Amino acid sequence: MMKKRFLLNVMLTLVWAALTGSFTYVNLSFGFIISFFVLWIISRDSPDRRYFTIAFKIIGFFFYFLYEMLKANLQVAYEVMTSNLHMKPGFVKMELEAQTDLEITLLASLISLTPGTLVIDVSDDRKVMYIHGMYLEDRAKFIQSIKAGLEKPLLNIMR
Amino acid sequence: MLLAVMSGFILASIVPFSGKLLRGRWSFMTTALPGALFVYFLTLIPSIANNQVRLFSYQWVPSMGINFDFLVDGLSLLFALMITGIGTLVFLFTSAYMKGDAYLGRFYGYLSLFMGAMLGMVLSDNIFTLFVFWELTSISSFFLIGFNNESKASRKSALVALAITGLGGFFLLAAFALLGNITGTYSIREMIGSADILKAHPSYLLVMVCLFIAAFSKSAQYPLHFWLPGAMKAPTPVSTYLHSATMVKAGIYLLARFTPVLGNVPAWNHTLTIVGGFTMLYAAFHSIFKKDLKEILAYSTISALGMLVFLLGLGTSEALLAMVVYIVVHALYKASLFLITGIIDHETGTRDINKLSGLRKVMMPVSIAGLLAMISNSGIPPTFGFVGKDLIYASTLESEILALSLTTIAVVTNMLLLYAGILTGVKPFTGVLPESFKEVHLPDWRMWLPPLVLGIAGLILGLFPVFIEGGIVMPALHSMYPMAPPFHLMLWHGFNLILGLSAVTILGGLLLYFLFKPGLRHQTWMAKLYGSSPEHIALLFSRKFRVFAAVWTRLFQNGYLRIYVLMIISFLTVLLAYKSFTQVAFYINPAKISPLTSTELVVMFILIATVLYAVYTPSRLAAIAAMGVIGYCICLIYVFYSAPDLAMTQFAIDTLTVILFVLVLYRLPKYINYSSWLIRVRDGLISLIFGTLISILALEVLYEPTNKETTRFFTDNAYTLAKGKNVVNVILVDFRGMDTIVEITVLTIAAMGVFALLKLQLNKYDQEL
Amino acid sequence: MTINLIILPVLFQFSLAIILLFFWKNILAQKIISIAGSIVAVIIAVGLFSQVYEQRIITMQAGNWIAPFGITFVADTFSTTMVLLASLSSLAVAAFSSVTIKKARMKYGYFPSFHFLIMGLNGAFLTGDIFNLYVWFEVIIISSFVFITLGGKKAQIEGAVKYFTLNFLASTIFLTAIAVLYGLAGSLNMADLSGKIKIIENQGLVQVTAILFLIGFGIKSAIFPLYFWLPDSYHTPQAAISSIFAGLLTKVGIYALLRVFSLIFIPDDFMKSLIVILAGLTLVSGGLGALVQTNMRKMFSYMIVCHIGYMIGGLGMFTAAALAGTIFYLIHDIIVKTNLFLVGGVIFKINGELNMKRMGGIYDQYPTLALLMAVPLFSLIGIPPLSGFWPKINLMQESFATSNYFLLGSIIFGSFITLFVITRFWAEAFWKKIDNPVRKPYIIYYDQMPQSQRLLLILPIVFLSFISLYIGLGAENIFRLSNHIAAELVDTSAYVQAVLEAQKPL
Amino acid sequence: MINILIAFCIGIGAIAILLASIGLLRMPDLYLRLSVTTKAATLGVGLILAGGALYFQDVGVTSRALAIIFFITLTAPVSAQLIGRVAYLIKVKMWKHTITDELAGRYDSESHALESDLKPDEVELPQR
Amino acid sequence: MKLLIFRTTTIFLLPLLLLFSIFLLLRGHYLPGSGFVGGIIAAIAFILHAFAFGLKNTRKLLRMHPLALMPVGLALAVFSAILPIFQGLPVLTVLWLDEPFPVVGLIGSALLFDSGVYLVVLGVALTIIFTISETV
Amino acid sequence: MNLNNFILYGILPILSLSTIFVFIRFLKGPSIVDRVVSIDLMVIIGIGAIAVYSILTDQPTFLDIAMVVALIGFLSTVAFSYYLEKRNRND
Amino acid sequence: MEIVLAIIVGLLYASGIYLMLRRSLVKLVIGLVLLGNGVNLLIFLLGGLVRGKPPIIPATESILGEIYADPVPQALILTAIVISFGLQAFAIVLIKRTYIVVGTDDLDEIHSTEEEDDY
Ligand code: NA
Ligand code: NA
Repeated sequence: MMKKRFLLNVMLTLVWAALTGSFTYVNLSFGFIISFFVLWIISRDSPDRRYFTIAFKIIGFFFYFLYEMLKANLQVAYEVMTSNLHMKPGFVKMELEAQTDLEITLLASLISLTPGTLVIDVSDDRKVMYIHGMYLEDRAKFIQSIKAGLEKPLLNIMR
Repeated sequence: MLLAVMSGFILASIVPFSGKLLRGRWSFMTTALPGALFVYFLTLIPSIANNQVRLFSYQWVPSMGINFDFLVDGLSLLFALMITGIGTLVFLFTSAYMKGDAYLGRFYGYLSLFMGAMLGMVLSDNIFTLFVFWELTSISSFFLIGFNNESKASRKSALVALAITGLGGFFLLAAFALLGNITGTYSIREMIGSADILKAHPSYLLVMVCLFIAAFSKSAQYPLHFWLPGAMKAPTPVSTYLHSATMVKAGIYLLARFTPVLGNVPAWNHTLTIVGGFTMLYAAFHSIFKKDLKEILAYSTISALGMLVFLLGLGTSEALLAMVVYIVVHALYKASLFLITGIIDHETGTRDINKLSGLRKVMMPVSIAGLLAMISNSGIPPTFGFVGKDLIYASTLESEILALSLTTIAVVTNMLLLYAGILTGVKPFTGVLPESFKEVHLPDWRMWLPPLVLGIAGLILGLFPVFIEGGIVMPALHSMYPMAPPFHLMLWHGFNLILGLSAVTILGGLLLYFLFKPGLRHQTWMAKLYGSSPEHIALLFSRKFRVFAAVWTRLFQNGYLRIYVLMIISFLTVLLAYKSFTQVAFYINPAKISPLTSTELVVMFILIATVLYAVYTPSRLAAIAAMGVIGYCICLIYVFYSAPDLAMTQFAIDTLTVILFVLVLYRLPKYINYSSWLIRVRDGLISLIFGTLISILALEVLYEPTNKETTRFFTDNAYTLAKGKNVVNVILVDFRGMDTIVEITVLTIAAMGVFALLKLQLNKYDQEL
Repeated sequence: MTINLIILPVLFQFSLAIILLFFWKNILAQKIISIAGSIVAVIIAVGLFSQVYEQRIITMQAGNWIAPFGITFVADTFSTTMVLLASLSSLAVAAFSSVTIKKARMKYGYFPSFHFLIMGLNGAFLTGDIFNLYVWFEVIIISSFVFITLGGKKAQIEGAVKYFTLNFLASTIFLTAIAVLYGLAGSLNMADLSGKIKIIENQGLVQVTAILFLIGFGIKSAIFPLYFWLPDSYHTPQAAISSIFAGLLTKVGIYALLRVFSLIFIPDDFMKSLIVILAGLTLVSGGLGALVQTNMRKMFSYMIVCHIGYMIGGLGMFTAAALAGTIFYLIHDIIVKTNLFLVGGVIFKINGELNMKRMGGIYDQYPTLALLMAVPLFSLIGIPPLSGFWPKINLMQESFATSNYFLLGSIIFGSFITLFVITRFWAEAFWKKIDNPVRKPYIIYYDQMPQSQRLLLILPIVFLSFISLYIGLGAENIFRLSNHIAAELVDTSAYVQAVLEAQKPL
Repeated sequence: MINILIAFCIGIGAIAILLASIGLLRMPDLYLRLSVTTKAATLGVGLILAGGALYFQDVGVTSRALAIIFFITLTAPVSAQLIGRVAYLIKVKMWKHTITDELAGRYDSESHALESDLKPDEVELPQR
Repeated sequence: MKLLIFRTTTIFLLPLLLLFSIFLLLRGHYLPGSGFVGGIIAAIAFILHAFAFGLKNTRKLLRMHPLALMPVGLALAVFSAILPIFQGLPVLTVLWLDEPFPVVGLIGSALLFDSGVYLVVLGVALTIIFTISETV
Repeated sequence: MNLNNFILYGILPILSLSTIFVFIRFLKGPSIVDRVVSIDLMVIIGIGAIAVYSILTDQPTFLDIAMVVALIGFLSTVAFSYYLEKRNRND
Repeated sequence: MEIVLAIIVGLLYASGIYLMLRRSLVKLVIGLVLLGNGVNLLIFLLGGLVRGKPPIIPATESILGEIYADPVPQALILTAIVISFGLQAFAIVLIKRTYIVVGTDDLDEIHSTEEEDDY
């Protein structure tokens, strides 16, 4: 259902572009958004509305992640510019809820992209992930922030 | 005439392949060729006697001016007759002497080759054609001396002989090259016309020396004589033909031939007189101490050759006449003696003078031939030898300077030669026949006839010298000395000083023979003398020279790659520095210096620092990482200066190279600094100087105005004609597509090479073919 | 089509190589294609040669771009002669390879590399563009790297490291020279450069560039203090490979030197005397090196170095006659050196030995074969009237005329050493008899080979021997050719004109 | 107006990069350097590229800029992980104030296989 | 390397890189890029795959020995070089189709040539790297 | 202050400074991994610099190079880590 | 600028040669790589440096304007880069092979080009 809707969306976008006769970025994006809304409106009664929610979720997650990243960046910037003494680095183990290759990979990338954390490896049975963190005063809180801040929203989108 | 000369070569190329046909009973058939040639040359006598000169010209390499210009004059006819005449006898002799030899065909081949070459040499008027034949005589001599190739001594002698005569050959070539250059002609006849120019030329001495070295090496003059005794390792027919009668006279021929061109100059005459005189005395002296028949003959031959050179050196009409006569005399008796030696050796199996005696009882005709040869050798009347000796004394006595000493030398030499003649021609036949030789019998007539013929010829010519006087001797004299006064060869001049000298010679010689028997004491004495002999010195020199060669070779070729690189770079640096400092003024063009942004500056700084880091880092992996950085910086430089394609390619290749390096680094051993600091400083200095020169060169070239015509063409036509907008790419695939197609070929080959290098591992027992 | 005839020797070899690549593991097909192709290549080369020799210089503008801008191919007498010689030697070597090269090596690209190499040679001879020449040089060296390492034995690898490094260095210097040349004159077309170089004001810089070219090509042609790679590596690969190296690789360096120093840089007095001195030292060093070797192949390698001196000497004197001598020697040397190493291969097949002290008996065992092998050996010495003799006349005369007595002496010395070394070799390998020779189990000896294989082993030698006999006995034709080429080198106006004015785009 | 936006993007980007470099220089051990640098730089480059896209305002350029950002965000974490892991494997020194190392002993020294050290029943299977 | 994250990323990167390489090949005549760089990028794509999944799997993916790519590429380049001979033009003269092609633009034998370059470079780079890693 | 000057005197110096810092880390090491990280960062800064240059010179073409660099730059990192994991300890 | 680049070129040559004079095979090959880079930069430098004007004809024009970087040296360098890549790849593999066969990285230990019976 999701794929079908997505294809339909793309087709409508192309139709839009053909109608307007312009294949610029702006026009294509605009066409995509319009057809998305059209689709949303016509399928409000449909039982499966995941396609639409997911889209909003992705957008939401994207901005959330950007915000998190900026925040972390600032923290790190502060860290870089001052003395290093309040860092408490270490390697911790995090049990994974993510299952598929894609999920794990995306999660790992997100964690790594956030400053101050770095995925070192995933165990061969794919059950735990080893992470290097900069601030491990409170291990549980650290794990929790990742689980809640990154893994949950991600799995939310993926599943 | 060409056929006459070439027939030898033709025969030479047929005989070895004739198989059994000519190897067995029919081998004497080969004699037909020299015989026929002899007759042919005899028919030329009348015209030559009338002072006619016959020239036969055949084109060969006209664009070099090298042709078969065969000139028949007195001198060449004399030699041609000698070559073919004695050749006939030797060929005949060989057919019996070498009967049954598995390689007889080969032997005849070399012999005919030699005959052809010798004929060609004496007949050639063109110096280079002459040289060609000259060298061929050396080579055929080489093969003949080494005929018994399984004997180490044979091989060594052949090598020594060829080394000496070959070296002489190259000097001859040099002399001829010079001659041709100075006179502008390759014809000896024409050179006579430029004789005065030549003699005044600053290079005259050089020409002369080169020519002398050639002639002396061939004609075994001191100190280049020692190859000749060694050459006696060859079968007897060879010794007879090449090493006494003909080839060794090639040097004499050369000197005689060039007498009208280069002779009659004090340096010429004196050198020849001194060398010839010394040689004849030296060799004659040595000959009487030898035990081996052939060795005795070898030294007496050298002595006779010395005599000929000596006479050439005197250079007067009489001396030259004496020389001509003595050539004939010597050819006749020496060939005879050699053949006799051959017979003795063949029948008794020994050549040791102390073991041989009384053979007259079993081989009478041979002993007669021996006697005849001996008396001719000794200059006892009425042989032709007597005529010859008379003339020699006449010419020494008439010498302008040192007449007395020259005559004394001649007399002493002749006494010693007489001694040697008796040793070889008479001694084996006299006395008691030992038990062991009882079974010895007279060989085939084909063997004993030739020496006998030669001996008789000597006798006849002595009695009737007129037979050859007008037809051969005088024309020969005239070709050396055009102004020679008429002269009649006579056996009897009446009682005079010359006759007295002859008598003294004969008596003295006989006296010496009967009174002096070399013993052990003399042997050791001679052995001591050997220490200062040219042979010993040459051997010593060649050994030292080989050491020098080894040292020299090691010096440059020491196996250390870095030394090679060092030498090449140093050489290049020196040349570049010399040229740059002497011919190039240093300028920097300020107009061409562009400003820098901070990033560029930083990139370049990093580049420099990384290069230094790569040089000094002790870690191999770090060096490779540094290489990555260097490549990346260069990529950025390409970006800064508008070369996007370059930047892309550089980066892509850089990445690949790093991957490659990293993959290959497994299991390599530790990366240590092996060199001492001194070596590193040396290398560093040279590298820095080289790098600095390149920098300076780059700046200099930058200063020069550049012609942008080609570039303009490309940028103007890239789109309009080649339909592309990326000019670099258009150049690569269109304007200069050839480069690219070749470049991908290079890549392909490299990949193939890598594949083969790593995958193909042969082991030694990989038997398949 | 006639225009493209110029490039045919290149394209044909190229196509051969590509076809051979498709038959990567099929050895029989490779052998047949290679030999048959080489025969065709000879025909092509003869065709091109006769076209040029009888008529005039032919040019082709690759890509149809007018002359100084695109890449020009020029077939003048010199280049077509070289192409012809390369095709003749390569035919012989191809046949010889088909018997002597081990199957394993053939399965790893022997024949493709071979034809790539010949293609590179032909390209280098025919191109009229200096950078393109560089590229062809790279084809040559990379395929020679493949050859020299093929099989990867210890000695081979050790030799290869040196061979590789010094050749790489040479290429780098060559490329540096091109960079400077382009910076100075802004052109890559050699005919065009010929004119442009002359009008450069700063001739000092031009001469500095000339030095770079001299060293770059000098390394490749193995002249005096630059030849080290050669004796350390040429004896390591197989006979067939060594022979193609010996016959052609150093000669392409000589070719390039002759081209560049006649067309672009006219040697000044300093350069002339420098080259002449180097030539003399090359003769001496090569000769001395050969003298002390007992290994047949090493001795032959030093002979190569030694004889380079003759050719370089002619270049150094730079007179028409001296250049003719150089060209004649070049022609002779290509055929004879190729043959020499083939002969070395057969000698090894007979004896199973490389050290001449341990070989012998060929003269008695195989008299006819010995006679055959005498041809290249004695041609090498320059026994007149065999081929090596003729050019020495020119060279000696000219070294006298130009007062280069050191060179004259070196020529005599080099000739003498060659004479001595080769006859000594003859005495050892051919005359000497070896008692109870030890047979090595891993060698297939000559007498164990089937008749057909022996024939393939001998025919190439027969073929090349006939050519060298022709060069010697038919010296007139070769001299005419050499003089013609020398005249082309001395007066390059015809070349320049043919390149720059001949064609408008089609 | 647009220029200010561009300048802002590039400026922030450059500063992010500067911070990353300072971090690389100053951080006490490799893992910390890795943790702070790659990401900051990614952000910085992303911003600069965004500035470029704004500057040119061209389909081609924008798509290229986006592509580059995409590539970098895709590869940067991967290379960081590879390096971090290998650094751990070859025992690159940790900062002396490192407080915990739960990875210790988990790697098989030969095969470099990494165990989770969880018994099967300890893991609660997530609901599908 | 048995790395889940790396492998997963590689699965995404491989087609991306290949696509990009063809893109570079096609546009070379107008903008930076060429068969050469394209070929290297393609090779790097496969090398990356080999790093992630091991050589065997990459071999399987390729289905042919990279050596075989080289003669094909060379043949393509030579073919485009000798094509003009049949029109009586010198070798390597670029021939153009009359009509422009969508997306790529004008198609000439230069593109054929560049494709040959692409294949050769791909073959070469892969042959070298694969051979080395096999013999490690 | 126009954009060009801002880039020339503001951005480029910052990038240069960053590069120098990174380079110092490259030289200091101490481990080879540090050097690899430095290279990785240099590559990324380089991409930024190229992008800035394309604005400065108004040449979008340069972004193509940045694209190539971004795509394959991390390959050497992969290679190094591959090597470091597998090598024998003899460097 | 040109001066700095000229110095860099000289330095690349010098360090390339210096590394070739060392005893380690790996250093030798690194030297070759540096030398190759040096030549390429030399060609680039001598072709003249122009900033920000790549030799690409703008979409709207059919020929290049007056100031642009010289495309010829660029094309030459491209060819040279590719060729030296081929050579370098071969060299790198040669190191490996040398180590496998000879068992050393020390160049001084491979100066005995001994004979082998495989001719
Ligand atoms: Na391109
Ligand atoms: Na290219």
